[in-house]
Amino acid sequence: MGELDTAAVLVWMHAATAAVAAHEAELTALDTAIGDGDHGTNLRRGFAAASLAAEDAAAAGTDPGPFLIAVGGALISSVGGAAGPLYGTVLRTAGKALEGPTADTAALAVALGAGLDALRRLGGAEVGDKTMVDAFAPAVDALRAAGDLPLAEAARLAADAAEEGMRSTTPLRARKGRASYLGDRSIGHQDPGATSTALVFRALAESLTTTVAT
Amino acid sequence: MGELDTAAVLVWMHAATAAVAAHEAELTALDTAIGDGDHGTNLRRGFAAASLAAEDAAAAGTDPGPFLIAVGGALISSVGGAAGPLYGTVLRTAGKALEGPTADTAALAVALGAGLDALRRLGGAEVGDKTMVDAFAPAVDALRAAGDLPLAEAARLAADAAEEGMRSTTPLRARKGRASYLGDRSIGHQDPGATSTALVFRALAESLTTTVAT
Amino acid sequence: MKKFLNAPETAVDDALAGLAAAHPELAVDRALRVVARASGARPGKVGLVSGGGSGHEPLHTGFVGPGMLDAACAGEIFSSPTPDRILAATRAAAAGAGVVHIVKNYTGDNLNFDMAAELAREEGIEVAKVTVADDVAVEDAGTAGRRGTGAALIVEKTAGARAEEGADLAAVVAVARQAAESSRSYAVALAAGTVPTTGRPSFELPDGLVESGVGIHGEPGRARAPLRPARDLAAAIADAVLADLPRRNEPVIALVNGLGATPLMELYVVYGHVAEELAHRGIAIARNLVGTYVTSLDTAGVSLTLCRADPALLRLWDAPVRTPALRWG
Amino acid sequence: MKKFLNAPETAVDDALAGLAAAHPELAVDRALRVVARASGARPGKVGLVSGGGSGHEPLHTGFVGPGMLDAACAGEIFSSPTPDRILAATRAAAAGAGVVHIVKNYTGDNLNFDMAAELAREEGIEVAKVTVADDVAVEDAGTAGRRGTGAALIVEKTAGARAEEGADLAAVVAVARQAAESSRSYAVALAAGTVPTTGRPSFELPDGLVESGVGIHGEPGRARAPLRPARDLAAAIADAVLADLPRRNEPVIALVNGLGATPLMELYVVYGHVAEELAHRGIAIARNLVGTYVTSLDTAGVSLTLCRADPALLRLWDAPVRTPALRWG
Ligand SMILES: Nc1ncnc2c1ncn2[C@@H]1O[C@H](COP(=O)(O)OP(=O)(O)O)[C@@H](O)[C@H]1O
Ligand SMILES: Nc1ncnc2c1ncn2[C@@H]1O[C@H](COP(=O)(O)OP(=O)(O)O)[C@@H](O)[C@H]1O
Ligand SMILES: [Mg+2]
Ligand SMILES: [Mg+2]
Ligand SMILES: [Mg+2]
Ligand SMILES: [Mg+2]
Repeated sequence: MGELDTAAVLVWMHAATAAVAAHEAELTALDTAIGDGDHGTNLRRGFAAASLAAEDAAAAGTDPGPFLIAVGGALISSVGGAAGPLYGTVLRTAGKALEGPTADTAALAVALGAGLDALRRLGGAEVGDKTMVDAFAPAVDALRAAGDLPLAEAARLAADAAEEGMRSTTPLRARKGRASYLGDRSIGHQDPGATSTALVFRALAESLTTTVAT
Repeated sequence: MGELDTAAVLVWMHAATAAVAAHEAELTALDTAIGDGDHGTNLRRGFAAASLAAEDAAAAGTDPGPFLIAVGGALISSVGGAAGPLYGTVLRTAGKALEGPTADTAALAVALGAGLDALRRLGGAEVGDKTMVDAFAPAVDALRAAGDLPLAEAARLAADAAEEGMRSTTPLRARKGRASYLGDRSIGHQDPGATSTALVFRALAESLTTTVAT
Repeated sequence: MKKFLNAPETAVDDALAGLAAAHPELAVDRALRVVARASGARPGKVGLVSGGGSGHEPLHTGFVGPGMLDAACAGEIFSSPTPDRILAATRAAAAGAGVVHIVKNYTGDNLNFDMAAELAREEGIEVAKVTVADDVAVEDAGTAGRRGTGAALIVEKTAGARAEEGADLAAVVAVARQAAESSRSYAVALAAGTVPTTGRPSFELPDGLVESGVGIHGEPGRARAPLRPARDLAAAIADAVLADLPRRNEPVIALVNGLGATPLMELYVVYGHVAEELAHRGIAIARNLVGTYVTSLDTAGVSLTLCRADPALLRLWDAPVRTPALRWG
Repeated sequence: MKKFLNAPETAVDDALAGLAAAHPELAVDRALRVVARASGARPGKVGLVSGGGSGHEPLHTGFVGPGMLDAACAGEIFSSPTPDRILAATRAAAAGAGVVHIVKNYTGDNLNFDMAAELAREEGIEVAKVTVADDVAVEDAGTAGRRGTGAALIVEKTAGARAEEGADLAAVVAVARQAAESSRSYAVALAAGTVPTTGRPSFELPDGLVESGVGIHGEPGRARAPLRPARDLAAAIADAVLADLPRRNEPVIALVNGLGATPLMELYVVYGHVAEELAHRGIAIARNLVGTYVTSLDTAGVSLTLCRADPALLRLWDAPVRTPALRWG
């Protein structure tokens, strides 16, 4: 049963960066429909900076906890908009909850659970408000439920749950973030932040398949 | 051999007003191509005002000379742009050259010849510069050459000459007026002012056919 | 897309370079995208800082100068600047008497400004936040709340004047809050602007339709409506603003504002009808401003902001101001 | 066509109504379309009058006020006003010391202003004419001559300041001529504006092309060229202006001007590159103005005007001005 070490987190961050860059146009198109058309650009820029911070942290032999804190900080100081502080705070809070050189499924569930709590506190959004919380919360639930499964498998379940949560945003009426300005006209569009959250969880699952021996 | 009296000039002005209004879009389209797209609007507005002034003058029993002076003044104070002062000055000058209650072909040729001279002085344009002079000058020449023909027939020849002059502007490179800004790009477009001048001469010819007994 | 830019990615930096070249009275930190007064912070004066996504020029960078902001911070187009940059602007404005953050109410702006305020406080700078939330086109309950738009100008102008005359932090905040709470706005667009990185208009608006209740980030509006004569549009806009304007017996400051690509001729047409409309309802316009101040890239559109103003606020509105985009007195 | 108007025919009048409502310091004669200072002509001061077709706002009506024009006269869109109206503006500006007509060089404007001057002289008003002909995009020999564009602002500002300080007619004319003769302009457009009565853009410009050397009446330009980065366009524009700018060893006043639908962000991008370009050539920019001042309806475009300015002209440029569209000092 593999554990998440700094090398694995680095691969995850690179995978997330690549995924966000590959889906930049799609994220921006979703944000153009119900927001201001910058989510893809914001995240591509932010994850590129976060990747650099991640490499520095990895090179310095940092443990996963402080590593995520550094990466979260890089996101905060390079994304801008709503997504920067939200994603950055999630990773910083998760990092603070991680101790030691590795984390198993249960530890990751606890850390990302803490991140989710911080996200909900900071943004005030709950499940059903058509935000990244709609993808994040089910993913954390899945991780928690998979507490004794191997990490890679648990991450796959989490990614599946995040994607399902992402798709669940389409029929919703937005109550938080920029899409809330549209009222009923936000219905029928998938939330960009939930979409990028699903990408990040899928990146975790895929990176673990390659990096974590089972 | 008919002569031009005040009633006939009034019919001419109404005919010119109608012709300009009917061709407003065409005149404006020509002016859009090589000018600023207002020649049709300018002339429709101006001739509408000139028609009112003409009715007043006719009602007051004014002779053709002072009648044309009044109409020219109305054009000057209602057209704006280049065409207003030019057309207005032509009519005012022509009016000053007309004496008595009627004018025959020769008298009209003299009057419009004086108008043409004033037009050339005021605008500085000569034949070939791609302006209304290109239609006006041949029309006056035709009137002069027809000095002993009946007025209606002479006017038809003048209108034919004006239209030929109008068409002759197409291959020219503009040297005066707004079209001159285009340099070589003015080539291939018919001059709007020459076009409206041809309309005014055709209106004269057609109004004389109906009003002047031969 | 056709714009006078070098590349979508360099638009903000290139515009700041031009601003710096044109205005030696401003200190432009091009790395941090912070614009401050070149004269520095005046010791003992309350500092005023605003900022937000770019694409709204002259807001906020064009409002830095005596009588208005001390520093402004420019984010990417339509994206709030990050906390470190807002912190830098806050430092530039801090002169011992505290700093006011004037924040347009968007999730991103709130979060980034709040984080910056936290960092500034850790450095011993007292920071107070005033939120601008004037756009009546959006709901105000259980959501992100009303958007901040044109009222930012009125808040920055009046609070800036109060700070300039030496008032303390609480007094400056009080004026800023009064102006913010007394202001409401509504905007309509004839054509959406184009975010350079996407290269296409934020929304497509068929001929003959207007987008009613648009935001300043290309957010689509409340509804699409047929294009009507300016008189009717102005009346509808005034209706929308007035429906939610505080009902005090005070005259208003009226701002008729172009969204970026609307000629002044049209803005004056709209202003004329707004003035008629308010006259019919017995509301006096004590001051007006007609022009292009709070924009949304090259959006063809117009917004109306009304602010109920007592004599104190009017006095501050009239006070001298010397900035690139607003100067009088 | 989408505009905030009631009808194409009422656009000019409705905009003047809005101007009148917004600016009680102006006396707007809506029948004659003459805008004058409400305070009336100051006895003994030389009067400054300009005007021309509408669609160039804020030029000229927005430049009426202390330190600039005494009266402006608005024609139909893109059509010079008629002599009787120019005469009315001339009367409004006449205060015993003569009146200067500042006329942009177009056949129609020249003819109508000349006729008005003639009528004014018959009434005993001394009238001098200063022609503004700054647009280097057009030939200057054997034709209608160079068009008058952005330099009108500089002429009106400097001559207005000279008149305000009590100079006599000859001295005001001398300043106006100096400013006019020292100025050159060039404009490029990304998209043509739409004359309301025609309802369609004055010319169609395919994607990826700019119209180089456009006028301010939707006149097509010298040539079509591929859209290039702002840096290259700015260099080409500066080249065009400098090729014909008087070669005196004086710094310049630089005006980077939007043609009506160009956002300020883009104007600053262009200004930054113009400033670089002039620095490379060792030409100092003593003063600058970046904004939307001399427009062509909703044309997306930019013009550059450079004016060689000696210390005397710079002093007049700096002098206080209080008009709707230009105020400082
Ligand atoms: N209050 C909030 N809580 C949680 N997520 C939010 C909140 N507001 C916005 N978001 C998320 O942020 C996404 C938009 O991010 P982005 O486009 O980068 O920021 P901005 O809205 O500032 O342009 C939304 O799709 C949504 O998922
Ligand atoms: N100097 C001139 N002499 C004679 N005719 C001229 C001159 N300048 C312009 N015109 C005529 O005026 C016409 C344009 O008139 P109009 O569009 O009403 O005025 P503007 O050019 O002021 O918009 C041209 O087509 C041309 O025939
Ligand atoms: Mg966004
Ligand atoms: Mg014309
Ligand atoms: Mg954004
Ligand atoms: Mg014209």
